[in-house]
Amino acid sequence: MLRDDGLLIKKFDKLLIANRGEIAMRILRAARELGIATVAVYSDADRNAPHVRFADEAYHIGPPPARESYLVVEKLLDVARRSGAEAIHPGYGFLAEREAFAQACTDAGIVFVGPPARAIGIMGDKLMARATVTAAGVPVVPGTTPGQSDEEMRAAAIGMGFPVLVKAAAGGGGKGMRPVNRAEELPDAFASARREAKAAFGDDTVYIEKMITEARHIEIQLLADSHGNTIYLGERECSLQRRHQKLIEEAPSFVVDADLRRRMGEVAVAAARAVDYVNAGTIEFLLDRDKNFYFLEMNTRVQVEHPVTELVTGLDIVQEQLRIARGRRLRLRQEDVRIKGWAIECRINAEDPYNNYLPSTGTITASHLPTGPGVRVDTGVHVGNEISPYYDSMISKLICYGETRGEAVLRMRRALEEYRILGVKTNIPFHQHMMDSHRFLSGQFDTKFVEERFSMDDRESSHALEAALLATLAAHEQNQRAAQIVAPGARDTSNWKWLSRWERLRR
Amino acid sequence: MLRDDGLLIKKFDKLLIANRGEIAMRILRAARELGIATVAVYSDADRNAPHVRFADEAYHIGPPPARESYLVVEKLLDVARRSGAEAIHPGYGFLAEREAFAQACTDAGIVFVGPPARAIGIMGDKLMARATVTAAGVPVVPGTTPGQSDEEMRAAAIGMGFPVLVKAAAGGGGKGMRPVNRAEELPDAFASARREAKAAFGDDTVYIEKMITEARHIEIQLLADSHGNTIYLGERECSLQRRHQKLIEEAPSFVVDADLRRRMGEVAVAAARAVDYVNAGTIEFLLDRDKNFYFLEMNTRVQVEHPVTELVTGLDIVQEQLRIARGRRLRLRQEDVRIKGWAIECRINAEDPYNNYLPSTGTITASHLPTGPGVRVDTGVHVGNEISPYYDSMISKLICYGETRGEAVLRMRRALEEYRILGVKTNIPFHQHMMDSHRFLSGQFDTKFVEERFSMDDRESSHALEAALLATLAAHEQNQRAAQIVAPGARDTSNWKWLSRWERLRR
Amino acid sequence: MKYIAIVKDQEYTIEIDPDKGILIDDVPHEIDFRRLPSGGVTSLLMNNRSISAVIEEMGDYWDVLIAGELYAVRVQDERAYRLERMRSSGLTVDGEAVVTSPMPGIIVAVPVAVGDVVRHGDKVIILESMKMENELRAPCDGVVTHVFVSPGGAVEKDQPLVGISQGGEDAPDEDTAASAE
Amino acid sequence: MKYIAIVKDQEYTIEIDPDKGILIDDVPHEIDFRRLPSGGVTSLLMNNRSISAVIEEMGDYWDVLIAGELYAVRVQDERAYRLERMRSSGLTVDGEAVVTSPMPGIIVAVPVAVGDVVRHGDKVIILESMKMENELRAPCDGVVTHVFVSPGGAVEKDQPLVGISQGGEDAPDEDTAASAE
Repeated sequence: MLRDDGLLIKKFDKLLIANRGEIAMRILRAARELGIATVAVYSDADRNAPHVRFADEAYHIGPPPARESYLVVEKLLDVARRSGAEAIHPGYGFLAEREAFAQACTDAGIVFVGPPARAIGIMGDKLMARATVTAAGVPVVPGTTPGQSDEEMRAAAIGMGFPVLVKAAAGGGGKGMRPVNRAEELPDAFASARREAKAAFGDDTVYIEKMITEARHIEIQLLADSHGNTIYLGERECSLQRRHQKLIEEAPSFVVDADLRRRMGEVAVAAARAVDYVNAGTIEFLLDRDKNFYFLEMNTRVQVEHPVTELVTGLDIVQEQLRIARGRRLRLRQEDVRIKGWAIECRINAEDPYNNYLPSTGTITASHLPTGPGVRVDTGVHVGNEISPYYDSMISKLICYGETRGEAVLRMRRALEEYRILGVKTNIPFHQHMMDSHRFLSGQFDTKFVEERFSMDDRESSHALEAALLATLAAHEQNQRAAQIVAPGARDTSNWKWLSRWERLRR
Repeated sequence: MLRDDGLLIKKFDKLLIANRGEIAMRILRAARELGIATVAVYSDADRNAPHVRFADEAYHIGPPPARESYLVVEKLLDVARRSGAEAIHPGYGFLAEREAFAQACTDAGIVFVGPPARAIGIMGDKLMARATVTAAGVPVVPGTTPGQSDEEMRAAAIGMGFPVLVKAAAGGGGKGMRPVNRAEELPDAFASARREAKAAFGDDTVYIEKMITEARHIEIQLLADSHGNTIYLGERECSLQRRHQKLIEEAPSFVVDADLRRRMGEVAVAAARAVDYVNAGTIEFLLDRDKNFYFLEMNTRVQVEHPVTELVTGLDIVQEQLRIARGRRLRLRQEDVRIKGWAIECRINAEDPYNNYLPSTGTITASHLPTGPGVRVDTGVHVGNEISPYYDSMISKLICYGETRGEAVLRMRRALEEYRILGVKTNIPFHQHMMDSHRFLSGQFDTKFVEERFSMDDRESSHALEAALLATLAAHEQNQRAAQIVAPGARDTSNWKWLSRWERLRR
Repeated sequence: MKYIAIVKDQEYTIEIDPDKGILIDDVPHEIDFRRLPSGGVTSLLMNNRSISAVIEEMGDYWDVLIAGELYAVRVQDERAYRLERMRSSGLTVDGEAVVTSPMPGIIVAVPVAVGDVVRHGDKVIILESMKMENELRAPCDGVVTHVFVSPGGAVEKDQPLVGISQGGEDAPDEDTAASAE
Repeated sequence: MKYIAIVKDQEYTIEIDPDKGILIDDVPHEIDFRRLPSGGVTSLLMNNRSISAVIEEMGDYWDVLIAGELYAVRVQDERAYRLERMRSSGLTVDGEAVVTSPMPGIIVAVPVAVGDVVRHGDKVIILESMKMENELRAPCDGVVTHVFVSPGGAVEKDQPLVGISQGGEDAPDEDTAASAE
């Protein structure tokens, strides 16, 4: 069925996944569980990646840089044609929020697993999105309207009072966003935001928004089918960010009660309806100290942090996306949605929390995932895979469920301890330190907490002695082995014998 | 607090886990999540096992045979004393249902994480258990009473009509149990059941029970605190067994509706109350075609299959065990228990489903666990660990959750495909074949289904061609490498170059 | 290079040639094969179909694990294959099948004796291991020629337990065997 | 054999002796150390305390991962350790700290020039990699002596970017440095 707004809805049995990493794995699993055949694509950097091995078919689409592979619309449509894929799931990032790509799919007769191109277009332009949802009665953060000059924006900023944010109209994920505390800082902020926006989105339009201080980032997950039904699946608390990159998300939020959840949910549904939204989407809000909430933006795709909502609702959001794209009606009505328990997600990134969170590249030489009750790991990286500079630094998502928030935190601590990755530095110690932090445990944090009031410096290294001993034993073992090559007769000093001697001594 | 029935209840901060394998890991994780320090024990065969590495402390308790290590009460109490552990969790198997062990713990001032010794004693003797629960109004399968001669049992069997079961009074897990179809088979059945019972439990008392045909094995999970509160957490469907070993369990059951669940639950609570039960326990029932149910036995410990109940109730049963042993009240009342979604567990055993399910021993050389949404793996075996003849053949438990039974099955199929174990043969193909079976999908099975109406012979080997090709490529690679040792000059024929030549050809 | 790969009674002829590429039963295929650095994991793209497998050498055959199923594959180059066929053609008549212990354990019972006629699938040994009694069955029709163990004895993995003379297609019938007792 | 192990500025003397056993800072410990066959996983029992770690050799140091924390440990035998201490005692005054690229990427900006006085923690390079701008900071107080790169340039991992002369305890003050421009 081709709708008036250009969205093609029809049953399909073969799906192309236009992405890589953990989200490609996530979609592959959902498709497999629905009995849908899968087609993966890969750049030269990803030939050995799990998503290639896990798919039913895999096609090479070019060199490592995304703009020569994962971002090339023609290549993806060509693979769809060659493989017979009838639908494309874009995941997040890459082409997920490109209006032109969604339209190109429709034009090629391929189901785009996502909203109508028009909805992407409106919500992708922050200024147009503000205007549209405002008209639907959704509260927005005070800010400037499109097409204003630097001087006009400066005047507006002074009018609304500092601090303000310079934001890219096409932005997302914190890119092209700059906080500004004084009027004098505006020119620099305009320049750097435009540079980043141009590089990231090919569009350097910026605007100004009032900065809400001590704000929490709360978002509402939506599902909308093609039959006019839109429901909300409760909120996610995503305030723990660094440089506008979310690090830890949870559901529900410590500060959202049933009444606020309902009000935010209904406003979110109204915002989605304003663009005739279909499929999964998320409305991001800022929540201030007084529990006022403001529309920030809509993400017209699946979110990285969707699993926390899955764990507390029992739903599978990616399967829902595929069902919706196939034209199915939602099975749930709003009153059937129940939030049960608590879920927390830690994004495991290849970066060094002890050294300014610098990204860490390299080959994963060991990876042992935590398992057992209440633990879920979504990963797209296995042993032998490389964390390269071409793509983002996320290795996996560790998600824990508990009956209560406290139990989810304790389980996360346990799982972080169990998780072992070698080959790159990871931010696991950051997450461990956060799980130990009183502010986090008591739910007292806002979007500035990580950057302004959280430090790794006070983290104690409790196992330095053991580390010293282990390295020494390993070095000694190596020495012994080397010595034996020189003197092959001295067999009885071999490592294992030497160890069993200690065993004999201590028994 | 020392209760009248000999059960010691008090808060403890250090726990000894008197077990190994996946259940030791399960208990270690629960204890860690509650902030309780952990002490592991290990035989010579288990020095490298995960439970040793995962515990805070680990103590050696002897050679591999369980009767010289995991079953030696004095050694365990000695480790508790040396380590300062204030409580012992027995897991399942080994000492879990030994009345004398529970009593010895209490006598040593150590909390036994389980029921009072007296309850173990009564329920552990099948004949006494039958008498006790019958007095409490619980329906039981017709059978003989204690102390009857072979001749009396023979007469009783003829009276109740064949088929009957010869069962060991001290039995469990199908050991010492023999189905008998004709009176002439009785002497052999008595002899072999006694031999097995003697070897397994040191007690060769047997009795006879009417065999309920076309029966399902349905069990009710109970939690009872030390304050007199007992609740049921719904049922588990455990009919898929082979030689009385459960292979696949699910919650809820296809054939149990809300009314039957409530009736079975209430009867189960009555059975537990009849022995003043405390802690987690399970009442096993046979359910016949007409939905009549009969008490089979009570397992006075945590069950292998407890995770399926955890997934549909959101509770952590092992944490509840520890909380109860520490004297806490149950947080839930019966009306708070809600069953949501569906969970299935497949026991992954080291055995060959294509060769009469013969156990397979060896060292695990590769293990890649399935992950992602709705998948849980409880395992106590890692790469490098040995599946030895000393202990049972279970490698892990794979548990999948879905909104519906169908979704849980599809997810299980996906997870079984993802799961890769090498070094021993596993029954994964058995589970895959079951997940594909129409009888299983439509819920039409009883306790005889696996043995009598399920065959691996009709399973298609869909990837024979690919297997042939892969083995040939690997063999060729090896040949090429060997050839290079002879002729070190021929560098350009190296494996990877040779492969990239194909890549060039095909691009 | 030409190989014969045998898996579950199915034979494939696989040719790996620097010029012609890879041919399976004379049909060319686009193949991209990668070994990953962990535990024998490989990735095969075959005309863009993706197969993920774990491969392990097991002496004279290869274990290949694909989507949960384990395939035991024998690979021989063409010459070795022809040689073996020639050799084995003379062996079937008086070959002896030996039932070996699949794991360490204790012999519980030996329900057969030398001279017994057995049918494919008959119990020949009951072995206790991993806390379970396991029945080992005759791999073919034939006559028991050797019983190497007795009840109560401990056995190692791969230890011979019972020998059975294979009747081939001309299995001795019950009467003949009975008269031999 | 006596070793010196250094981790996070802490030194441990560890003696491994066939007769005396293992002594850490002269205190004997009961040690049972095992390597498992997968990916550097080890198990240490130290007076029955259980430590699970992954160990990997990184050239001149060892990475040891325990309970989520990564420890970089330098291990030297006693003789090598004494030798290095003697050698390094003459090096501190005119040593140059070189800021290298921690990963491949593109230089976005170089906010310092040769001759600039920098303080520990000042931004010296902005590098784009993994779709993020990353700030590289001065590892010490000092004066910029070299700038090896310019904005827009691509750099490899470990490529030198900026050299800083370390002032040691006598860092040049702002005035001196300013007059040098």
